[in-house]
Amino acid sequence: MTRFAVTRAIEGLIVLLLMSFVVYGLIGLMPGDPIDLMIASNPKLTTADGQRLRALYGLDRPILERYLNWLTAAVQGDFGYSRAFARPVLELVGPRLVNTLVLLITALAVALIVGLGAGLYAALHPRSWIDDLIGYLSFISISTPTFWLALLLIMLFAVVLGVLPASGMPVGADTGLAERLRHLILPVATLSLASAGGYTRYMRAAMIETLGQDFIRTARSKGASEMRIVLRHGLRNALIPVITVIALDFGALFSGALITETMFAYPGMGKAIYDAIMANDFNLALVTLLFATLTTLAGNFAADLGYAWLDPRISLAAGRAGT
Amino acid sequence: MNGAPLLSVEGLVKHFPVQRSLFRLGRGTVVRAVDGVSFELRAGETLALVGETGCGKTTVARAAAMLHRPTAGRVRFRGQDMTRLRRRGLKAARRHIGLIFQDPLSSLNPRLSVARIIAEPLVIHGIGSSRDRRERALELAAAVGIAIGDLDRHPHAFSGGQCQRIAIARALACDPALVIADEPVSSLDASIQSQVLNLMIDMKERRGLSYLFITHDIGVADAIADRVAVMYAGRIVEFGGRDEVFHHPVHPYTRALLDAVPQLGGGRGTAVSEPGEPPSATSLPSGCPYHPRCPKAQALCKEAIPELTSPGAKGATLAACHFPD
Amino acid sequence: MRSRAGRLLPGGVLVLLAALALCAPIYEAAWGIDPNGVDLSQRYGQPSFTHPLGTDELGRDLVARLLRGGRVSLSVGLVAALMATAIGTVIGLLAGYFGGKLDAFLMRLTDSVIALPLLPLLIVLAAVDLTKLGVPAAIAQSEDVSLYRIVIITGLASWTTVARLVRGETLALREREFVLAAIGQGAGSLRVMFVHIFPNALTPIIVAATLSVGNVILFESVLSFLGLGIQPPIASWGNMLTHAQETIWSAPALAIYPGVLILIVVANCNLLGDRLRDSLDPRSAGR
Amino acid sequence: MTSVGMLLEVQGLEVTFPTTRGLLKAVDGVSYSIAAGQTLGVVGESGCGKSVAALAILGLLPPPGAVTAGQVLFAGADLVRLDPGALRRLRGDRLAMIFQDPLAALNPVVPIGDQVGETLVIHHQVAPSLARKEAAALLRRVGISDPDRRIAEYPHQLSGGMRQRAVIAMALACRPALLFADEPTTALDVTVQAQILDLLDGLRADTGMAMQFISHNLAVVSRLADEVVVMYAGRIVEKAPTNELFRHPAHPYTQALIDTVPVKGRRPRGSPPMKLPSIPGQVADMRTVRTGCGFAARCPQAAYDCRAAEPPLRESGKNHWVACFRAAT
Amino acid sequence: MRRFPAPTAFVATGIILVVVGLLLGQTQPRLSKSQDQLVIGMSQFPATMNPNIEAMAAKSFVLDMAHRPFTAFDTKWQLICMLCVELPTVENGLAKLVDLPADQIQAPKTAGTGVCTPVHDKGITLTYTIQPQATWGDGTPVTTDDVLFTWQVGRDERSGVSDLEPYRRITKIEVKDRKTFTMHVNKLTFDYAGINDFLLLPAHIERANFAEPTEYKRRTAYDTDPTNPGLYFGPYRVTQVVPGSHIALEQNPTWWGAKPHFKRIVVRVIENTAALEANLLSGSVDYVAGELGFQFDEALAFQKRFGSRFDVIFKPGLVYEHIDLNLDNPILADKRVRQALLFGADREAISQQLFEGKQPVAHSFVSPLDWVATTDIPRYSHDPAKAAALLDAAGWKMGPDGIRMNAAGERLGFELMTTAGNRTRELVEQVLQSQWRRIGIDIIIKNEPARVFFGQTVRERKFSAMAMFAWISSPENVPRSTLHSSEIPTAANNFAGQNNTGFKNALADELIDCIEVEFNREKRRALWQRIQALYAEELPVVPLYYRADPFVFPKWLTGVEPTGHQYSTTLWIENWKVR
Repeated sequence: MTRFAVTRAIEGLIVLLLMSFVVYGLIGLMPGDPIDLMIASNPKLTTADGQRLRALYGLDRPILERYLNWLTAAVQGDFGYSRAFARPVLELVGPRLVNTLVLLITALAVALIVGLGAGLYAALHPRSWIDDLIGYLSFISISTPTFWLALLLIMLFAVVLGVLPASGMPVGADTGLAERLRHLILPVATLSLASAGGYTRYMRAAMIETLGQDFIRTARSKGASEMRIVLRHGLRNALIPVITVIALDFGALFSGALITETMFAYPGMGKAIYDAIMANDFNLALVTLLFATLTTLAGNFAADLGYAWLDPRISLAAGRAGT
Repeated sequence: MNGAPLLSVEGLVKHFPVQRSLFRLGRGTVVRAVDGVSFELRAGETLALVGETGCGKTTVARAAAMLHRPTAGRVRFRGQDMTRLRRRGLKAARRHIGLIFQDPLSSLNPRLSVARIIAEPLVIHGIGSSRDRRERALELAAAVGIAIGDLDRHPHAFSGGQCQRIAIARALACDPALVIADEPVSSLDASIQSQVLNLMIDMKERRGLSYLFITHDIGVADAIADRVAVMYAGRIVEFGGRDEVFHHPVHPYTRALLDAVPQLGGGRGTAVSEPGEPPSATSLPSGCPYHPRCPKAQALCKEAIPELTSPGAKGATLAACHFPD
Repeated sequence: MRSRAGRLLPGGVLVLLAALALCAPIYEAAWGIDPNGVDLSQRYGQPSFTHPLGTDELGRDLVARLLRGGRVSLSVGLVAALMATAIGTVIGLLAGYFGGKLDAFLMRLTDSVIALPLLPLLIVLAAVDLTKLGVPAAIAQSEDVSLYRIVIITGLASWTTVARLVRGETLALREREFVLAAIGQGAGSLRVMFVHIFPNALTPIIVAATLSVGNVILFESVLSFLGLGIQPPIASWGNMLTHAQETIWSAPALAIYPGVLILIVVANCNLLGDRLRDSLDPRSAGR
Repeated sequence: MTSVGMLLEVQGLEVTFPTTRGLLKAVDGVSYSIAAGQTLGVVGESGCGKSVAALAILGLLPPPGAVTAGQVLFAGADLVRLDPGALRRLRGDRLAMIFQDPLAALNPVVPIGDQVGETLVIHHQVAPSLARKEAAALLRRVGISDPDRRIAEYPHQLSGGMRQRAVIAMALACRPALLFADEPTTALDVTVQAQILDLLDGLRADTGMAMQFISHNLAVVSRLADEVVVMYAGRIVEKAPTNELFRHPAHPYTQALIDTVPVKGRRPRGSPPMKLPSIPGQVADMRTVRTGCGFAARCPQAAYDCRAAEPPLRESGKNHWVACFRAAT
Repeated sequence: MRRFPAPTAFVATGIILVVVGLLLGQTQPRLSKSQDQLVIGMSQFPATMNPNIEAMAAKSFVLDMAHRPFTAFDTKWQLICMLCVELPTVENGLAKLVDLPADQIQAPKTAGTGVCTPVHDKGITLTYTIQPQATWGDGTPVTTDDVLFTWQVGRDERSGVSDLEPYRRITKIEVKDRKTFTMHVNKLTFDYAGINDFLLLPAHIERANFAEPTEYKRRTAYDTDPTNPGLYFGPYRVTQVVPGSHIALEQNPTWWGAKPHFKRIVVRVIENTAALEANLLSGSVDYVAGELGFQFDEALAFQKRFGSRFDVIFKPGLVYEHIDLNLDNPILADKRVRQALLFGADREAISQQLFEGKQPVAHSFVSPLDWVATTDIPRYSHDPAKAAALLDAAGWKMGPDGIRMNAAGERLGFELMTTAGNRTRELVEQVLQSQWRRIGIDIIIKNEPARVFFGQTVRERKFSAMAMFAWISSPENVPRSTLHSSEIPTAANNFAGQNNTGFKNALADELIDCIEVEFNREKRRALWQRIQALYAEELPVVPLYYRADPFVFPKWLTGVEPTGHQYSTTLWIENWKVR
C-alpha cells in the first residue's frame, strides 16, 4: 500500500514535470506575449515601453531559460506571479481550487447517485419502458453540448421561472451557506447531467454483464433472493469496471467544469485556466493546469484505491492494477 | 529410429515475469514455467509430452516452435540452433515446422476463407503462384476430408472437428518435417477425437512426419505415442518408450498419474487418488518438486533436485527421482 | 425495433442528414439562394416560402446556412474521427502486439493523456501560433486554417479510447491460436498485425470510430463556444450555436436549430455505435 | 415408468429456446428418476441437453429458455409448476448444484467463508458470523487444510482443486437430499479429478444424499454412478445400470462411445500407433428440424425406418432401456 | 434485442425543444430590485487595482468610483477639475509659458511647407491645488506629498507603470504648500491643462512598498491589500475583491463630494455575454455597463425584446471603426481603388440596417460630436457605378467569374483582417465582403485573436491589405501617432508609432505639428478642417462608423450619463439614483 502510494506519487510527479514542460513550451508557442496584450489595450504605449516592460517581466529571455528559472523557483515553493490578477499564483489558486472541488465533488456525487441508481434500475428491468426512458435520457445527456444545456437551464430556471440564480456564486450581502447552495444548484445540475448519462450506461452494461456470470447462477442455485443476488453478489462486481471508466472520466469532468464555470461565472480553476490562457498569463495558466492535472491524478488515485477495495484480486502492493 | 535427432531441446528454461511497470525498479515475481527440460525427438517418431495443467508442457511446445524466446537453453531443429536465429533464418526454419493448437475455432482466423487459411503458409513463404496455392489448398482439403465446395466459407461455418481438420491441412501446407500439436483433440467431443487422431496417424504414415504431441490425456498419448515424456512442475520426471512408461512407470508421479485415470466401466473405486495438488509455478518447493505429495519422499528429496537419469537396469527409461521403483 | 433495418435506423438518420448537407447546392439552386448572400433588409426574417426557416442576423437563408454548417460539422467529425482512429489503432496495435516496455510506455502515455484535463490543453493548442511551429505562412494564414486546426486538435483528443480498445483487443487476439499459428508459420510482425489482428479488431474499431464522430462534433461546438472553434465566415453548427446565444431571446430559432441538430447527430452516433456493438458482440447476438 | 419411492421423478421434460432460426428443443421429452441415496450418471456430448435438463429442474434456465412440457416431481411437489419463491426455498436447501468451472462459479469479491456459509444464512437464518464458523467446519469436511485461514481468503487465492472443494462444501451446507453435479471435474487435472470423485462418492455415502452426476466422460461416470443415462440430441437413447451398460451396450451410439474413446490400454503393448475405431460425421445440430432417430445420420446400422420415425425408449433387458429399432431386445 | 429509444425519439425531442424554446422566447422575465445595493454586470475583470499599472477599461470603471483623476473630460467633453480646484490657464495665470533650456528643445521633424510655424522652444508651468477636503479613506489628507510620490513612481521605469510619458514630460514639481504645487512641462501643447493620467498614489501606504522599485508591481497595496481604505478617496472604497468573480465597494466616509445613493456597489464579472444577459434578466445583475457590456447586436436584440423593462441607451462617441489600408500594397497605392472601395461599400445600409442608425457612418477620423468636426469634406455615398468606373479606369476590368482582373491577369482581391470573436466586426466584415464582391473585388476574411492582431499584425504592419479595428481617443485628440509620417512603424524604429497604413503626406505632417501648439481655438478649427479634408481625399483608411456603447439600465436606475469618450460613467457615480 505504502509502496503503491509512493510509486504513484513518483509517477504523478513525472507526469506533472512533463506537463509543466509541455505546457510551458506550448504557451511559448502562442502568438504574442503579455506585453502585446498591454499594447493592444493601451494604444499610447510605445515599442520602447514594450521592451522595457518585457525586460521587467523577464519575457526577453529564451523560453528554456525562463522555464528553468520558473522550475527552480517552483521547487522552492514560488510558483510565480499572475500578471492578469497581479497576485502570487498560489494565493489565487487556493480559493479557486476549493471552489472547483466543491463543484466537482458535489457534481460527481450527484452524477454517481443519479447515474448509478438509474443504471442499476435499468439493468434490473431490462427492456421495460422505464429502461427505455432511462436509456433515452442518458443518450440525451451525453449528446448535449454542456454550454447549451447550461444556457437552457439558466433560461428556464433563472429567467422564466425565476426560482434559481443565474450565476454560481452569490455576490450580494447574503453569502451564507444556504445562499451558496442555492447558487450551486444549476452549475451542479449542468455538470452532473453531462456525466450521469455516461455513468448510467456503464452501470447498466456492467450490471447486465455481471448478472450473466456463472457465480450469479451459483447464488441462484443457493436459493438467494433477487435482492441478495443484486446487492451482495452483483453490485460490487459490477462496480469494478464502472470505477475504471469513471476514473478515466475525471479529465472529462474537469473539462465540463471549465465550461460550467464559464457559463455560471463561477470563480473556479477551469475558468481560471481559460482566463489565464486567454490573457497570456503564463504562470497562472501553468500552475492552474498543473493543479488541474494534480486533481485528476488524485481522482485517479482515489479510483485505484476504490478499485483495490472493491476487487480483492488487485493487490496494491504488487504495483499498478492491470486493466 | 536412427540418425541425428530432428529436434533436440537442451536445458530449456522459460520464466515469465508476473508484473511489468514502466517505473518499477528491481525484480518482480517470476513464473518458472519450464525449468530445465531436455529431450530429443527423432525423425519419424511421435513424442508425447504428458502432464497436468501448468506443468509447462505447452510452454515447451511453444518454445520449441520459438513462439517464446527461451530464458535459457537451446532448441536445435535439424541441427540448427533456433534460439540463435534472427528473423530471416527463423522464418526459413519455420517453413519446416507445422503447428496445431487446442481450440479448433480459435486457431483459425475468422476473417479468412478456408482456402486462404490453408494457403496462408504458402503465401508467407512465397511459394507458388496464387493458382498453385489454390490447387495445393484443394489437394490438402481433400486429404483431410474437407469438401471442396466448402473452401470459400469461413471458419465459423464449421464444427470443431472440421476446424481441426482445416488446422491440420494448414500445418501440412509447406510439407513440414515436424508437426508440433498442442492438445489437438482435447476440446473435441468424444466421438470426434478418434476421427482426428486417426487422421493424424494417417498423415504421419503417408508423409513421414514427426510429431511433438502435447496432451494431458493418458488415453490419447497411449494411442499415438512412440515415446513419452511426463512433465511435472516445469521438469521432465520420466522419459522413455510408450510401453515402458505406461506399463512400468518408475517415477512415483507417473504411477499416481496413471492410477488416477478412470477406466471405462471400471466401477466404484477403481482409480486411486493421491493427496495434494501440483505446486504453483511462482513458488516451487525446494528439492524435488513432487516431494510434498510423494509417499516415498525422504529428507534428500527436500534438498536436492533429482537429475533425469537412467535408474539402473531399467533400460531405455529415464527418471528424475532419488528413489525410483 | 427488432428488425435489422430498425437497428441501423440511427445510421439512416445520419446518412440522411449527411445527404441533405451534401445536397446544399441543389437546394440553393432550386430556391435561388446564395448561402453567403448577405441581405441586410432581410435580417431575422420569419419563415416564408423563399426562406423556409427564415433568415439569420445578416439576412442569409437559414436552411442554406444549416446545410453548409452541417457539411463542415459532419466532415470535421468524420475526418477527425478517422484520424483519431488511425492514431489509436496504430498505437494500440503496437502496444498490444509488442508488449513489454513499449506497451508499458504507450499505455502509460495513453492513461496519462486520458487522465489529463484535456479541454484546457486543447485551448492552449487551439491558440498556438502555427508560424512559430514552422508551418508555412501560406497554410497557417489561409481562410480554412481553423478547419484544419480543429480537425487535428479534436483528432488528438480522441485517439486514446481507440488506442486502449485496440490494445485490449490485440492483447486478446495476440494469444489467440490463429495468431500464434501465423507467427509459427513464419509470418512477420507487420503481416500478423495487419492480416491477422487488425481485421479481427475491426468491429470494435468501427464502433469506437462511430462514437468518436459524435464526440468530435461536440468538441467542435465546445471549442467554438470558447471562441477557438471554426472561424467565420465558414459556418459550422458549433459556431452558429455559439453566435446565436447572444440573441437567444429575440431570435431563439437561430440557437435552437443548430443545437438540436448537434444533439440529433451526436445522439444518433452514440446510438449507432451502441447498436453496432450489440449486433457485433456475439454474446448479445442471440438476444 | 413412474415408480414409488423415488426422490426425483422427471417425466417428459421438454425445454425450448426461441432463437432467430426458430425454436430449439434442447431437451426433448426426457424421463428418468433417482432414488434416495442413489447416483445417476448422465452422459453425452456437448449440446446434448444434459446440463440444460438439470438447470431446468432447478428453475435456473437462462432466459429465454423455458420448460414447455413435462413435470418434475420432487418430494411430492412438481418443481415445474411450483411458484418461484417456493422453488427458491428448496434450492440450496434440499436441492443443490455444483458447476464445471469452480473459479467462475465463485464470486471473486466475496471471501470463501462467506460464500460457503451463505446458504445457511439464506435458509436457516444463521447469523453471518456463525455461518462463517460453520463454513470452516464444512471446508474441513471437504478436505481443505487450515480452514480457519481459508475462510477469509478469496477464490483467486485457492488452487483449482480447493476451489472445487469449496464449491462442494457450499452445496452441502444445508445437507441437501439431492445434488446435481454438472461436469464437476472437467476443468480439473486427472489426479485432482480422482480426489474430487472420491470426495463426492464419500460424501454421498456419508450423508445419504442422492446425486445426479453429469459428464461427457463415460469413464468418470462409471466411477460413481449406480445407473447411467446416455443422451444424444436432447433425448435419452439408453438407460441402464452401470455395469450392464458397459457390458451390454444396446444403442449404437453407446457402443460407439465405448469403442472410440481413446483409453489407455486399448492399443496393445509393443504395437506401433494404430488407428482407432471411429464413428463418422458430426455431433447433431440441434437447430435443424429432424424426424426420426437423431443418430441415424452417423449410425452404421441405420435403415429407412430410423429416418422416418423416432424410436421409442423401450426396455431391452432388466432395467435396461434403449431407444433404437436395431437394438436387440 | 433491446429496444433502445429509436433515433426518431431524438428527432422528436429536437422538435419539442424547438417548440419549448420558441415558447420560452415569448415569456417575460422577472425582475427584482434592491434599493441599497446596485449590482453592475461587466464582461472583464480588472488585472490590478493600482491606478498606474496597466491601463484597462475594466480597472478605470471600478477605480473611478473610489479614486479620481486631477482632471477629466465631462459629459459635454469639456475639461474639468475633479481632484484639483481650478484648471490652470494662461489667462488665470496658473499656466505660464517658459523658454526651454537648449538641451530640451526638439528639432522639427519635417520640413515646413509654410502652412504654419510650429513652436518647439517653449515649455509651460502649471499650478494646481488639490481639493482641500480630499482625504484618503483612512483619514490621511491627500497632499502634495502624494503628488511627489506619484511622480517619483511614475517616471521610474522599474516601477511597472505602463505609460511613463505623462510623468516624464514633467521636468520638475515645486511644492507650494500641502495642497498646492507647480509642475514644469517641457512640451507645449494646446491641451496643456489636462493631466487626466496623473493618478495619485497614497504615499503613506505605498512609499514603503516602493522601497524596492522593481518589486513595486508585486508589493503595491492595491493588489496585496486591495480593501485597505487608505488607498481610496472617492465616493466609494473597495471592500471585497474575489478574483474572477466580483468586486464590492461601499460608501467612503471621508468622501468630500455629494453623498452617493447606493450603500453598496457590486461589480460582477461575467465574460460570457449570453450569461450576462441571463443574469440581467433574472435580476442577479441590475445594470450592464456600456463600457464593457453587451455586444452591439446583442444589445439591439435585447432592446427589441425587453425595451419595455429596460432602458437601452446607445451612446455614440469617439470610438472610430475603420479599415486600415496597407498603402504599400501596390493595388491599394492607387487612390482610385481606395475611392472605389468607399463607393462600393454601402455604409449607410450598414449603419441603418445592421445598427438601426445607432452607430453613425464615419466620414473622417473626427467624431461629429467633437467641436472640431467639419462637414466640409469629400463624402462617399454608395455608388456602385462610380466604383466600377473608377476600377475600370484603374485598369481592373470585370472578369468572367465576377472578379476584376488587370491586364497582367491578376485578380483584384484583398485579405480583410480583424479581431476574431468580435461579433459586430465579424458581421460588418461579412457584409462588406458581400458588397465588394458585387463590384468585382474578391475579399478573403482572415481573423486573428485580438492580442495577435494588435500585438503583431497591425503593429508590425503584417496585414497585406486591410485591417479593421477602432481608434479610441479623447476629445480633440491630435492624430499624430496615426497620420504623421514619422510614426510609421518599421523594423528600424522598432515598430514605434501607429501610422499602420504607411501614410506619408508632408502637408498632413505639418498640419499635425501646427495643431498641437496652436492655442487659438478658431485658428485651430481651421487647421482641423484642412486635415480632415485631406484625410477624406487621400483615404489611407476606409472610415466605417462611430461606435456606440450600449448601456442597459433597469427602468428604476437614473443618473447614469454615458460620456461618449473614454472616461467612465462611474466618475459621476454619486449622481446615480433609484427613480
